[in-house]
Parts: sequence; C-alpha cells; structure tokens
Amino acid sequence: MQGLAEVLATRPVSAYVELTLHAPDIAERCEPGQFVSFAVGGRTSAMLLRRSIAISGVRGPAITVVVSAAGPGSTWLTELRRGDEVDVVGPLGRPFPGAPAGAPALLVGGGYGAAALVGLAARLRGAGHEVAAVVGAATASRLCSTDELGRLAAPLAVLTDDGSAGRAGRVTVAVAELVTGAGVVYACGPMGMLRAVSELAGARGLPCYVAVEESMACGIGVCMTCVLPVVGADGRTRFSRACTEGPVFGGDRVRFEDIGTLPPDVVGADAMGLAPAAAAPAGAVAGPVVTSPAGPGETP
Amino acid sequence: MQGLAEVLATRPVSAYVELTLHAPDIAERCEPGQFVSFAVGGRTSAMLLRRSIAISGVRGPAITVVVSAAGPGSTWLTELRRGDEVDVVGPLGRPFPGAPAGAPALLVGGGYGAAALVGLAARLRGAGHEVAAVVGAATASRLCSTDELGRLAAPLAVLTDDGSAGRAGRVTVAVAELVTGAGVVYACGPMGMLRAVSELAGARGLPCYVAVEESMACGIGVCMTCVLPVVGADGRTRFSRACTEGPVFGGDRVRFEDIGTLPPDVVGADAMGLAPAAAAPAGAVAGPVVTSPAGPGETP
Amino acid sequence: MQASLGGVPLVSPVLTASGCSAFGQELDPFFDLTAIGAVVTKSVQLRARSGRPTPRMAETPSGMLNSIGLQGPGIDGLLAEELPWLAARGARALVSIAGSRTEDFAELASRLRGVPGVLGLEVNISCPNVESRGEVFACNPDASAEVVAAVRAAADPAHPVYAKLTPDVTDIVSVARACADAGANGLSMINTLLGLAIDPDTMRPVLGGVTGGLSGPAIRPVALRCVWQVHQALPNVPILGMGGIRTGLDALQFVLAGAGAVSVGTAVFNDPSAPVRIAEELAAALGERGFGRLSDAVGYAHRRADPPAGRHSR
Amino acid sequence: MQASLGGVPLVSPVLTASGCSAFGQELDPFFDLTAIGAVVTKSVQLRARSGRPTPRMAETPSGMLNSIGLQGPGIDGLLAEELPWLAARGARALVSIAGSRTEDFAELASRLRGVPGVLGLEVNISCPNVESRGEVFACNPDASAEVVAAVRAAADPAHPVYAKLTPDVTDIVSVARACADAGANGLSMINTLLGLAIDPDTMRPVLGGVTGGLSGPAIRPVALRCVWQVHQALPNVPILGMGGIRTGLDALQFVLAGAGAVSVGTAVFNDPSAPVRIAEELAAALGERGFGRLSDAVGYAHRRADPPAGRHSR
Ligand SMILES: Cc1cc2nc3c(=O)[nH]c(=O)nc-3n(C[C@H](O)[C@H](O)[C@H](O)COP(=O)(O)OP(=O)(O)OC[C@H]3O[C@@H](n4cnc5c(N)ncnc54)[C@H](O)[C@@H]3O)c2cc1C
Ligand SMILES: Cc1cc2nc3c(=O)[nH]c(=O)nc-3n(C[C@H](O)[C@H](O)[C@H](O)COP(=O)(O)OP(=O)(O)OC[C@H]3O[C@@H](n4cnc5c(N)ncnc54)[C@H](O)[C@@H]3O)c2cc1C
Ligand SMILES: Cc1cc2nc3c(=O)[nH]c(=O)nc-3n(C[C@H](O)[C@H](O)[C@H](O)COP(=O)(O)O)c2cc1C
Ligand SMILES: Cc1cc2nc3c(=O)[nH]c(=O)nc-3n(C[C@H](O)[C@H](O)[C@H](O)COP(=O)(O)O)c2cc1C
Ligand code: FES
Ligand code: FES
Repeated sequence: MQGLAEVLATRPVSAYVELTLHAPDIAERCEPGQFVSFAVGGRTSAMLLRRSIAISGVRGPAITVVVSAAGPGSTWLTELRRGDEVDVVGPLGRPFPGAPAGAPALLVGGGYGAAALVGLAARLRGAGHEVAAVVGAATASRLCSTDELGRLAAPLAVLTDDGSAGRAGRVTVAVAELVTGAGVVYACGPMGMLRAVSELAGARGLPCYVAVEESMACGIGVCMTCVLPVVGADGRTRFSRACTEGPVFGGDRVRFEDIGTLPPDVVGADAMGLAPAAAAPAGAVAGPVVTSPAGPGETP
Repeated sequence: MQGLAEVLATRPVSAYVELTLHAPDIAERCEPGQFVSFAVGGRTSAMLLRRSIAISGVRGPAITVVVSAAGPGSTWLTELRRGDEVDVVGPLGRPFPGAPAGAPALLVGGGYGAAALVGLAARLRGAGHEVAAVVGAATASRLCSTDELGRLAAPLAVLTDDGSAGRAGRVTVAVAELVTGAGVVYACGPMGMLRAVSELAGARGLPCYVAVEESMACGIGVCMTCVLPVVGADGRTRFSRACTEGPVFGGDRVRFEDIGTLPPDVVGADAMGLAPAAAAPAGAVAGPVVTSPAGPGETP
Repeated sequence: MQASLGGVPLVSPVLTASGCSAFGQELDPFFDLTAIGAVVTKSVQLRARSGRPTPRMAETPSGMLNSIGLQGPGIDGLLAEELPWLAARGARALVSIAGSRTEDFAELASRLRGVPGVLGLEVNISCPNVESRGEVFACNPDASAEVVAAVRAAADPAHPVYAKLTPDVTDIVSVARACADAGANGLSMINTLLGLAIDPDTMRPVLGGVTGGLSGPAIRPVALRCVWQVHQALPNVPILGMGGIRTGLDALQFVLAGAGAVSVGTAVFNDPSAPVRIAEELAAALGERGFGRLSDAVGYAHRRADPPAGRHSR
Repeated sequence: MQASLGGVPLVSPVLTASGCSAFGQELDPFFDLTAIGAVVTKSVQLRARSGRPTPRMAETPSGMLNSIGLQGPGIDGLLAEELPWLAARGARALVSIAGSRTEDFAELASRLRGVPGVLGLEVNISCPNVESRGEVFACNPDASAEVVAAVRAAADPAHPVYAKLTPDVTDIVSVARACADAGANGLSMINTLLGLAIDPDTMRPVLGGVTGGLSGPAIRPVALRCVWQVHQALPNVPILGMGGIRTGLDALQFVLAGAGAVSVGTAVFNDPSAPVRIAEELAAALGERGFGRLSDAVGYAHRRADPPAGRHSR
C-alpha cells in the first residue's frame, strides 16, 4: 500500500523524534514487527532511496514511528512539521510471531529498537501473557519508549552503558537474570545485542525472535541488497532478504557471526568462486574471493 | 556576496509570487537591472544549479523579487514560506546605465520583466526625469507591477495580447506611439519584445538598454554558458556573457537574429570549423558546422 | 499504446528492468503485472548463486551503486517456480540470462524454448558485478557477437533476443553493430556504469565487491547518449532503452532518441507503481504532441522535419 | 595542509577545475585566490575560439551537461591579460592546454615556458566538446602518449605536466599507463562523461552541440572508480582527482582512493566559495582520523592495514 500520509504530530522523545501519521490503510492492517518505508528529501531530492522505519504504535487511523537522525534521510524525517505530507509505503515485512500459549514473554529493546516492541507488549498483554522488558542504550538520551513499556511490562529493567540512567551495564546483564522466568524472547536493536540475546535464549532452548536491520534499497523484496545468512527449515543456509523474509527471524536461525561475509556453505556460494576459464581447482575452498576488480569490470 | 536570507513576506501577484527577503548587504549595493541567484530545492536537492532572478525593489535592508513558476526550481522558490531561509548570491550583473541629462525615459516591461523596471522608474524620477511606461503580457494574469509603475510613470500604457486587460495588442503598438516623446528607452522582458523595442528606438537614434535572459549555469561569469552575440565598441561581434557583461546591453549592440547560432564573423568563429587533419579548404565558409557528433566524442 | 519487442507485440512500451523487479511476485500488490509490457526477470544462470557478501548497496547523488553478484535460484528454480507463477497470472516475462561462458548462455536459451509466458530473452553480456578473471563480454565486440550468435541459434525462434550493452566502452556503436550482425533482434541499453564509493568512517569501499553498478537518474544523460548514437548508426535495430527513467517525459526522451520500448529499474525502489504511472504519462505526452502511434515518435529527434501539429509550449 | 602537484608544493590540495573558474578573476570577490592550490584555467588553444552556439547547458539530476566548445581568448590573450592578472595577485595557475593536433599542444607548452605564476600544465586530451573529425585523443593510448611526450619535451622543465583523462573508455588504466610512460608527471581524472538531453517540448536535443559533457555529483562514483583503478595499477603516479566533489568528505574519498590533490568544478556554480570551504572540511576530516599529513591518507583505502587510531564512529 503506497500513498501520502499527513503528519498529525511530531514530538521530541529523548534524542529521537516521534512522528504521528494519518495512515488508516496501514494502521488497520499492520502488526508489531512490521515497518514502513518513507520517500525522503522532498520532490526534487537527490536521495532516491526510501528509508525503512519500524512502526512503533497504532492509534486509530494513525501510526507512530520513532526516528533517530542518523544521515540526511532520517534527519529530513525528523524535521517534518505538523501538516506536512510524506510519501509512505507499508506495512512491510513479517511481524513478530505469536507467543506459545501462556508463555511469559521477555522483550528486549536497544536504542530506538525499543519503540518497535511497544505494540507487541500491548498485544501480548491483551492475549493474557505476562510481559517483562529490558530496555538499554549507550546513554540516557538514547533510551526510548521506557514510559510506554513501563506501563505494559513488569518488571522493566532499564540500563545504560555509561550508567547515566537506570542500571549501569549492557542489557544482556538484565536479560540473563530475567530470561530464566521467560517462555519466549523478543528483541529489537543493534545486531550485536540481537546476537547476545539469541545466544542467551538459545542456551535455554527458548523460542526467540529478533527484528534485524540491514541497508535496504527497495524495502519490498525486488533488489536483493538487504540479505543476511539465515538457516532455513531444511537446515541449509541462504542469503535471505531482511525486508520480506524478515525483518523478524528466529534468533537461532540468523548466523550473526557471518553477516557481511560469504560462508562457503551458503546455497549457491560454490557458483561464486568459479574462474571463467576452468572449474575451480579441486579442493580449492571457494571462500570469499575478495579480489580487487579484475580489469575494467567483472563479468556476470 | 553570498549568504542565507530570511523570507520576510511572500505575496501572490497575479500569476507570480513576490518574495521579500532580508538581505542588507545586497539591498545596500544593488542597482536596477541587477539580479540575484538562488540555490533551489533545499539541502538535499538534485537541482545543483542556481536560478537567476531580477531584483525588483529595495525596501531598507530588504529586497523584493517577483518569481514566475516555470520549472521545478522557480516553482520551489514560489513555495517558500515566511521564516524560511534561502541561499542567495548577489547583486550580480551590470545595471541599467543612467539616462542622458533631462532625457524623458520610456520603460517597456513584458510579463514579469516589468518588475525589474520599478526600481529604475523610481531612480529616474528621483533624478528629475519624466518617466513613461508600457507594460504588456500575453494575458491579464501575466501582467506585473502595473500598480507600482502606475504610481511612478505617466502615461502608463497596459496591453495584453488577448485584450483581457488594458488595450488589446502587443506592447510595440504603444511603444511606437510613446517613443517619439522619449530621449532614452529601457526594456526588460522576452527576447522578441526586446528586439522589437530596440529596433523602434534604433530607428529614431535613441539610446536603448535591454535586460536579457539566457540560461545560466553559474551566474557569476565562470562557465560561459550564458553567451549571446554582442557587437563590441570595436565593432567586432563576440559571444558575451549575459551574467557579467550583461544582463543589460545596448539594444543596438545585441544581434538578436543570431542568438542560438554561430555567425561566421564572431571573434574566434573561424577556429571552430577547422577539420583536424587539414586546414579548412580555402573559401569554405566556416559556418555553423552542425554535424552530429563525430564518433564517440569530439576532440577539443 | 501498442508497442513491440523485436516484432512481438506488447500491451505497453514500459517494462521493468532486470534486477529491479526480482521475478514479479513482490510487485504484484502494487500494480497489475499484465498491464505492463513485460517483467524483465533478474539475470539467471545455470546454477543457483548466493550473490556477493553484503554491503551490496550505497546511495549516491540521484542514484545508487549495487554489487549484488547475480543472486538467483538458477535456471531449474526459475523453470520450476518463478516463470510458472508469472504465466499463471497472464503476465509476460522477458527472461534475462547471464553466464561466464558462451556455452552457458546457449544452454540457458535452449532451456527456455517454448516455456509458457516467456516473451523473449535479454542477454546480459554487460552486468559488471560477478567475479571472473576475464573482461566483461560487452566490452568486446567479438566476444559479444559470439554469445549473441550462440543464443540466437539455441533459442526458441519465436523468442526475440535482445543484447544488453554496457556504456563503459570507448565505442558502444561497434559493440551494438557486432551484436546486430550476429543476429540480435534488438539491443537493451544501458546497463549500470562501474562506480565506487568509500565510507569516510571505515575508510574502505562501502561495497563488499569494492566496485558496483551505478544506476538511477544520475546516469540518464549517458543512457540517452548511448541510445542516440546507436540509433543514429543502426536506425533499423529495435532498442529497449533504460537508465534513470522516472517519469513519462523521461521515457519520451528515450523514444525520441530511438527507443521503441523502455525499462524502468531503480525508480521502482522510490515508487513501486512507477511502471504503470510512467506508461500513462508517456501515452498522454505522445497524444499531446500529436503522435497517433508510438512508432511515429521513435527516433523523431533525429529527423530534421518540423514537429507535428501538437502543442509546443515554448 | 601541505600538498604537491608533481613535486611542486601547493598551499592547499584543493584546486579549481578547468572551465569552471574561467581565469580566476570572477571568483576573486568570493575567496582569496592565493589560499587555494591553484586556479586551473579554461582550456586554451593557439587561436581564439568563439565556442559553440547556445544553448550550451542543460541541468540534469545532480549534475549538468555542457557544450561550450572551448570558448577562449587563445594563447596570446592569455599571456597578455589573464595570466599577468593572476600573477600580480600572487595566485598560482595550472594552465589547461588543448588542441586538435599534437604540434598545437607542443607550441602551447613552449609559449608558457617561464611565464610568471604558472605552476604547471594540464593537458586536456579528453574534453568532449569541440568539433573535429577524429576521435578524442584520450580514447586512444598511443595518441595520448604522443601528445604527452611532445608537451613534456616542449614544456618548461619546472612545469609538471598532468594529462587529463576521459572516463569514456573501455580501459582507463591503459591510457593512464601510456601517458605516464610518455613522461606525464601526473594524471588529472576525470573529465566529463558524454551525455545527451532532449527537450520534451521542442523534441530536439537541448544543446546546440547535440551531445555535451556530464559533470557534478552525479558522476562522482565513476570518477572515484577511475581514480581507484589507476592508483591500484600505477601507485606511484600522482593523481589530481575530480568529478562531483562538493564537500570535504567527498574530497577525502578521492584522497583515500589515491588522489594527492583534488579539483572542484561544477560545485562552484552552486557555492562560489566551495574551494576554500572544501579545503577546510578536508583538513578537519583528516585531523579527526589521525592523519598527521595528507600524504599518509593518499590511497589509504587500498591498504589492508587497520585504520589509524583516529575516531571510528561505525
Ligand atoms: C527494518 C528496519 C527498521 C528500522 N527502524 C528504524 C526506526 O524505527 N527508527 C530509526 O531511526 N531508524 C530505523 N531504521 C534504520 C533506518 O532505516 C536508517 O537509519 C536510515 O535508513 C538511514 O538513512 P539516512 O539517510 O539517515 O543515512 P544514510 O547513511 O545516508 O543512508 C544511506 C542509505 O543507506 C541506507 N541505510 C543506512 N543505514 C541503514 C540502516 N541502519 N538500516 C537500513 N538502511 C540503512 C539508507 O536507507 C539509505 O538508503 C530501520 C531500518 C530497518 C532496515
Ligand atoms: C538575468 C535573469 C533575470 C531573470 N529574472 C527573473 C525574474 O525576475 N522572475 C522570474 O520568474 N524569472 C526570471 N528569470 C528566469 C529564471 O531564471 C528562469 O525561469 C529559471 O531559472 C528557470 O528555472 P526552472 O527550474 O523554473 O526551470 P528549468 O527549465 O527546470 O531550469 C533548468 C535550468 O535551465 C535554466 N533556465 C531555464 N530557463 C531559463 C531562463 N529563461 N533564464 C535563465 N535560466 C533558465 C535554469 O536556471 C536551470 O539552471 C531570469 C533569468 C535571467 C537570466
Ligand atoms: C539492484 C540492481 C540489480 C540489477 N541487476 C541486474 C541484473 O541482474 N542483470 C542486468 O542485466 N541488469 C541489472 N541491473 C541493471 C538494470 O537492469 C538497469 O540496466 C540499470 O539499473 C539502469 O536502469 P535504471 O537506472 O532504471 O535502474 C540491476 C540494477 C540494480 C539497481
Ligand atoms: C561548464 C564546464 C566547462 C568545462 N570546460 C573544461 C575545459 O575547458 N577543459 C577541461 O579539461 N575540462 C573542462 N570541464 C570539465 C571539468 O574540468 C571537470 O573535469 C569535470 O566537470 C568534472 O568535475 P566536476 O564534477 O567537479 O565539475 C568543464 C566542465 C564544465 C561543467
Ligand atoms: S531491500 Fe530490496 S530486497 Fe530487501
Ligand atoms: S552563467 Fe556562467 S558565465 Fe554566465
């Protein structure tokens, strides 16, 4: 679904900006874990690509998003004013799966990642689940949605690396404490945090779902730029698209340590290393052949 | 002089928008006939080149410009709101020269070109000159500055091609009537009008100054894209820059009929047609050699 | 607005671009796939390919760099799932094929003979993204001709064969001529330009593949120049023009330069419904200018004749 | 932030670009001309040239097309007025020379021997704008080498000779190598890409010269790729990098790719004081990243070594 949404309200939230957008078609169909993608920079902008931003909440016909000003595109979003219109596509991606019946849920949010968990917390509480939450950030100003999650989760552990708010330390410290009482774990935030949380949950055989971030050119599954190595149901690892097969994946399925590399056992990896003239010499490990470009361009 | 100017006011004026900008450095030094050039589209715009717009008036530390929404850049200017800031360079170009002592002046404005004459009319009246004016446009909504000029010039003839306002007909009709009583003629507007007015003035040996428009990439004299054939003091025709040697030229000096062509007698035209291998065959008219590109690129 | 691709009629002159529409399924929610000329599928090879490690993209002024490395299911996967999906919906596929050896291209062409829904083949001899010791085929007229001849011979006679050219050559006309002489039914122009971006923080190339393909409005003037030069030299060879098309007026420029049909690639990332919007805008623009048929406008800018009685606002 | 051009010391690594700063006079009101590395003058030929008929420009996404046709006063005018003006103000000139025959280049080089204020020569073997029956020199390694050798032989020994390359070739490294072997003291990269724009209303090419040179941020990824490939192949040949530089971080990318100095061209049209701003931004960026000297950063992105102790935010 694609169209113009009016900015109903814009509110600074610590280091971020929360935008409330009138988007009934999206509000009515979106589920926690899904995202939208915005055209940025205005009609004549040189920024061609859309920016993907998680949906943090739904209020009737409106959705809310929390934007952190990183580069020029997200910065432009944070400068939108009430009454402006913004071109948005969504809801996109696969949402967080439901929790096993009766299972107490532990939600772990890092930085603005916490915003994507607010809707999930409300939904889980609505379905009768107990909800605990851990929210962390590098420093106090990078924390997010602690109030909203405070109203929905008990206990709510807040941590900052530099100790400027809540407990000093990384979220994993609190997760290790609370994970024992959990039946399912959900996480959204920086890749390093998702990896640590997945390991903690995996060690206890708990189902764990993580919402990942990867640079996205299209956000709708047609360009293949947002892939990461994910183990499929058949046990084989494939480069899967974060925007359509994700952004939510089973924590135990994502090969965090191999992101940004070409593991030799990825489906189709063997076809990458072939020398044009002859087949790869027997036994040659078709590892990531990171050679500089071979002449003016590379053949297909 | 280059910097950010705040938009103090924006006012629709028939089919145009008048912007009032706080630009004390420009206001204090600019003279009628000069222009400013605006960066358009905002910080992330794909529109790299500035748009040149004539200065229509000065009010203390502020200048006014009248913008007609043509393409994306000028359209963006017309959508500026009070309080916005815009990056402006100026004053640019050579202004209208003074009138001969005591000479009654006739000012001729076409479309938004009339706006550039308001300041001139005020200056001439201040110097004791009689000022008459002719203002024309294709239709009523394309007329401009008739009020301001009405207060400064007598008589003021207003014409529209379609007769929707003032007299029906082209400005040249009124110019032919009023030129007999004039001692100097100033004109600003479409090239065709400037040509006709220059011919009328020339026929009577009257000094005539025209403010031309040519596509400008830099506006400050470094790119050579804004040239037109102008006869110099030495009688030789050169491709002269509208942005620095102009935009105001002697009407009798501009070879209107040759704009967009390469007349063989332009200084340096002979060097253009030379075949690389041999000198141009004797007697070959080194006319505009408009051949399609000779292979992948053209040698310098 | 009827159009054609090497003689095969199209419902519209606007197609997607290979690699910017996967195999059509993801665009289905955004517009009617049967309303566009064809879905040009992601270049497929004999074997499934993982593609390169990420990062695979970098945004650039009015464009982007990509270094995908031709990730795809391989011909078997395509024949089993992707093409049947499109055929079942009555959508047309122009199948892009790629390989590192002439024989690979020929085998792909033969595997696609008679496959339902397949309109024709786009031979990707110019994609700059996949490792190989040799040069890009499309940088060499003879290598290009060899592949085109082999594909033409092996392919279904009913499938037009379009050779896709790279702009990164000294003389694109010589490559175009070699392909046409070798039997190509048309030419797809242009693939991406080879580019690079360095991350000022890591101080290393942004892309895992170091260099990547530049696409989007930034390259439109280069694409138009290539179409212009090739149409000027080979006026009777059909051209599928692409490179930074975002609006109907952009598409009109390609038609006037000599393209009989156009592909819309990177613009889809900004506006998923771009192909149908651009087709509507192009039809309106042609009508306003007095062109009764698209074919009247093809290459019009080359001809000195006065423009038709249509509107001229200047 | 000391830098050098073929051994000649510069006060700054940022220069203007030929054709985007005329002969410096018009930029004087906007910044101190003695504060930049040098003014690179509009390519001059033996005789005065009128240049092409207008229109000579078209705006494009994040760039522009130009078809000036090397309008200029000719060497005599340059020696009589433009260069003395610059020398009188202590500004340095890198004089760009152009011609349609090798002898012309050589004569221009000798005419400039010992001229006050002249820092060196940029040999424009790649400007795509002026009519000629033959190919662009820079599209042919041998033709390029011939011109470079002739210029090197005729030029003032104290003047470094930089050959300016076009990206519109299949293999820019072969042209670069030919120029270096022929005695070029450095390479200026890149000139404009050949492009075209058609006016949807007149339905004719916008430019009087039909095609024109594409410049500005749109071409930056192509320029960076050319610098990367040439530095990779010829690490010891100094490079003056240009193509769409607008900020200090853009310039940093060129330095990391292998450029020892940069030229700022089209960006000046948007920001007349760009050269000094970019030099300040570049100096700050180098300092933040722990580079004591510019030369430490030149080509840094090619080297596998870990980045220095400077700030890494990623
Ligand atoms: C599924 C998903 C959900 C997200 N949710 C949020 C959110 O709720 N709030 C928020 O502030 N940000 C969120 N992000 C990150 C946001 O998309 C990036 O910060 C933003 O795209 C960066 O664009 P830029 O112009 O600021 O930076 P640039 O560095 O200028 O971006 C250049 C290009 O790289 C892409 N890119 C760069 N960094 C990222 C990144 N981390 N993720 C994706 N694309 C990137 C951009 O989309 C753009 O195409 C999310 C990303 C994804 C993939
Ligand atoms: C000295 C001078 C004074 C001017 N004064 C005014 C004025 O007071 N009010 C007003 O509305 N307009 C004025 N113009 C015209 C104005 O500059 C153009 O309408 C505007 O630049 C067109 O830009 P665009 O983005 O709307 O159109 P586009 O066609 O998108 O412009 C594309 C490029 O071509 C250039 N261009 C196109 N048409 C013109 C043109 N007619 N003149 C100059 N450059 C052009 C643009 O500057 C831009 O670089 C003046 C032009 C000049 C040269
Ligand atoms: C992400 C991406 C992937 C691409 N993959 C292919 C491909 O597999 N085969 C191919 O021939 N061209 C491929 N291209 C090139 C496009 O088909 C097209 O030729 C080029 O992008 C110019 O058109 P555009 O500017 O409209 O995108 C790809 C382009 C992009 C941006
Ligand atoms: C208007 C214009 C005129 C130019 N004239 C010349 C020239 O005379 N000689 C030359 O070698 N390059 C010329 N160039 C190319 C520039 O020097 C530079 O190589 C190119 O524009 C890329 O840099 P940029 O993107 O910073 O402008 C010209 C470029 C422009 C835009
Ligand atoms: S962002 Fe394009 S496929 Fe995921
Ligand atoms: S607009 Fe550049 S010289 Fe006049």
